[in-house]
Amino acid sequence: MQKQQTKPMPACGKTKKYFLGPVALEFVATKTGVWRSVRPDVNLDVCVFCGNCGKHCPADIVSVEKAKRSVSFDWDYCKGCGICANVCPKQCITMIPEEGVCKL
Amino acid sequence: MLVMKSEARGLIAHGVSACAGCGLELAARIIFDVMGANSVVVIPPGCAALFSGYGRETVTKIPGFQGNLESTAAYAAGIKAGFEMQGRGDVQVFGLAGDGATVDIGLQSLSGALERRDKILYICYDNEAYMNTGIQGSGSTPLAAWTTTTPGGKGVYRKDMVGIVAAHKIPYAATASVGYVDDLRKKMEKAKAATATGPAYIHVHAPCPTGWGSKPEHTVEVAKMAVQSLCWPLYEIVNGVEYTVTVPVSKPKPVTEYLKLQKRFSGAAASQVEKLQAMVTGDYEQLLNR
Amino acid sequence: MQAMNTRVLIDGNGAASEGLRLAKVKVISAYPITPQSPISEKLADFTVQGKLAAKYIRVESEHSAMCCAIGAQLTGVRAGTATSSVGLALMHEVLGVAAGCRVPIVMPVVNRSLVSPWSLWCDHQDAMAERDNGWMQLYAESAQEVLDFIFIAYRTAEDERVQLPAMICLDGFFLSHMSDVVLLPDQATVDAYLPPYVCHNFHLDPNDPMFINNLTPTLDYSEMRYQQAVGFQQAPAVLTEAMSEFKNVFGREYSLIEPYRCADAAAILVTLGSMSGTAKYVVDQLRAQGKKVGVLKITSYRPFPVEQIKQAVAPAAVVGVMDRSPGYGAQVAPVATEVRAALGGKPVQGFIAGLGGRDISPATFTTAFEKLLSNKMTQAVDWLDTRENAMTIREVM
Amino acid sequence: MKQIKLFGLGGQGVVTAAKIFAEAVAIGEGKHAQSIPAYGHERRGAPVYSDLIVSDEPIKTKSFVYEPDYVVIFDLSVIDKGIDVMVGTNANTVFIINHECVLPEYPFAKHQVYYVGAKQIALDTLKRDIPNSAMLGAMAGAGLVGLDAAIQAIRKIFGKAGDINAEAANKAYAGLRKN
Repeated sequence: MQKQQTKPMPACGKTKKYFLGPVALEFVATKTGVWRSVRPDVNLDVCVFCGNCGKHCPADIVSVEKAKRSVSFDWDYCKGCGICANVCPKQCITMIPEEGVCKL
Repeated sequence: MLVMKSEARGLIAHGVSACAGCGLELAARIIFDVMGANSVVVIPPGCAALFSGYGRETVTKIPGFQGNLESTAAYAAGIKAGFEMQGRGDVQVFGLAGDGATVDIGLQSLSGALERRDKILYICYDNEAYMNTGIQGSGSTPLAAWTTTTPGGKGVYRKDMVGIVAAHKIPYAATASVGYVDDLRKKMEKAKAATATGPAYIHVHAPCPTGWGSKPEHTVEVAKMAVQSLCWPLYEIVNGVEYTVTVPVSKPKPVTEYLKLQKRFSGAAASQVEKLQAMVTGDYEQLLNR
Repeated sequence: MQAMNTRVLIDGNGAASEGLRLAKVKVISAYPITPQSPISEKLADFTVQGKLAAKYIRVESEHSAMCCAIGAQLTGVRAGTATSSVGLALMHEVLGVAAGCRVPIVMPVVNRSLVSPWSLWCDHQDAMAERDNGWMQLYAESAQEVLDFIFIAYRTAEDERVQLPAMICLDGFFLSHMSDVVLLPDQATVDAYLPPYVCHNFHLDPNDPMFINNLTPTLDYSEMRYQQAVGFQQAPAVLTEAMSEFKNVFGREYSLIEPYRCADAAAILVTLGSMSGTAKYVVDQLRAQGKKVGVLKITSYRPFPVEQIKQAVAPAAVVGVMDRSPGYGAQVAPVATEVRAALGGKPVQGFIAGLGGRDISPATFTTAFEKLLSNKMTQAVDWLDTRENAMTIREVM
Repeated sequence: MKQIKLFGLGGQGVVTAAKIFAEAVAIGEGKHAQSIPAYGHERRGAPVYSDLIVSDEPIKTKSFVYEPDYVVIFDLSVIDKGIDVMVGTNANTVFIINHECVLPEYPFAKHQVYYVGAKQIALDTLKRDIPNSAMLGAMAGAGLVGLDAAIQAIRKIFGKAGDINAEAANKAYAGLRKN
């Protein structure tokens, strides 16, 4: 039978502290981008950089920079829900199939 | 100390395991943003427990406690008292609970905290059923809506939760919606300020594509339509008496415009829809006259 | 250093309130229930009179009382509450949260029966229903013990080796409302024995964020339950240390069990709580008649002191256990079950008495001792002082 | 060790009297005392009782009193209300009653009985029919506790009303008679 520890053991050289019971001590994002089957595609010719897409993104992964005329998405986390496309006043965002999905 | 294994520009990680198009996730980012880092959140089981995290991992940067379904307000009250007694009354304590955990099982402890004027902010995110356990009907499920426990459509009208809260005459109470995020943000700021004198309550309408049978991309649209069809009027109540409609609707859309965006109403009989229309119209008139 | 005592006449509820006051709880969340209500009232008086610097949260249920206490204590202060009977039962769910999150709350529990039938009076069913919920349980015999056990329990519960919540069980009315002489120590002595609360485990603090009590994977669950079991394994030694230190400071001696005239006893009866006093009184009477009997009072029911019990009852040929709860469907009632398990093959007679406020009178104890001495042991549990017409007390006309 | 049973009606201060008595013995005289109230659905006018044990030694028992050495009756109407005040008594049990005389039909008439019109004393001094402080005076007169200790405890517990209650106790002490 496996020998059970009855005490938290200090690690070699330095004293470590251990909590007992349920607690989360790491801040970690899940790579929800892998859920995506469609992705937003912005027509920058039409875009007025109002930021409405970013304001309504549930994952807060849209970056709109008017000065640089850029709209970017963090593909690690974009779930491809399509809210950005739907709230766009200029309707300049199109949801296009993910290539990976099309290949299947 | 929390080990930061991911980066995020707000207080919530960008990758949260909420469904695509989740109204709660959108609301939560605004809520946490307004509350700021000097806060503690209490979250009961439910969809918001996705923000508590799993095992050693969490997706929130502020300290939090996952309580029990029926006692979010009581945990928050105790936490607030603990800080107050240590001269740290500036720490904001807020609860983030679903409709089931609020209007059903959590009503008693919420009422107690409101009556005692505990200086906490309670936010109910309302997706109108027990979504996390698989779409069972709650006291907040609207008339005629399908859920797994109202398979023929819910036969009775929902609870007027904000009315119940207002009856406690707390400093600030409001309805809000992810369809009107600026309105939500303003109300959050007012609510946070109100906790200097007593409890504040915000009831956020948060569409659930999974449970409502709406398209994920329609979440904001559905939420807006709920407001425009008078199914979810946006207003605030100061001290239980001063009512203000924050998003007035002068030309309401028929409820059918709202219902047709969601599969959960597809089986609703014409008579039920009529009944719903009459109810929401009547309620809105009453609201305007307050 | 010796305590400066004030000799006062207070009841068990009064002693419990004084204990929480002297332990300087910072947040109180209490809900009244017979026979605990005087504790809720007294603590409210203390805060209003300025005798205790605490925030009093007038909660709307026992469930909320425990939730508030857990929340407050997680921020780093001692939180006080107390309950009884169905109130404890209502707390059941969140008692497990306090235990699992290792929040060392110390709570007086005024023992009262459970429903149904409704009864306002004493027995141990309420606490016994919580015996496996991860709380330590100390049973007091007198108002003095109620007070002293609160300090001892805090010392043990908050010890880094233990970190478990504790109930101080006091019998409803027999202790809670019985006025008795209590030596009330001064604050400085209590402070010396019981320093301010230091949280050794996780906590709520915006300066050190962490998320407490989130969903735990199967991979970690057993391990966290094992951690609690280790806390209980270490508790007897820590309790004993706390009691020994208590004797140095306060002069009163306690241990996990208290054998009374057991050394040469032919028959020993195991007891819990206030009944132990009456049992000792009867032992004195029977000893005067030349009958070799003794009483073994269990002070710490959780952790259950197996080895000490074994040693204490070794001299006796027969052992009985007086349970104040029924233990349905089991061979014998809860305390007897565990004493049997502890003693291996030794014959142990289970007795049940004192339910729903029925006094366990000297006559009842005499009957129990006579049965043990006559060696008429039955495998079945023996319901003492129960009317013979038990099955026909509500006749339908 | 002396075991005492107190009988009376709800509202007469029986439980309070037991506490004051215990205070007088335990704190005033430095002995040991325990008061054990029996709680239930008490209502004004319903029979109530309380048990007391006093001793020079620490008291072990935590039970009710079954074989009283003294029975104190705050109101004889408890007998009419079906209370058997003779339960557990023996020939040596002493009675202390709130009445001006001992009538031969009383079940305890053959026992040693101390008696005093505590009701009238209460009405005269307190202007209310609450005989508990007077009965405490009677218990002191019967030798269960010193009068000084009883008066001290009465003043402590009654606070503002200490003077008139002490007066009631003194009157009963002085007026106590024995059959």
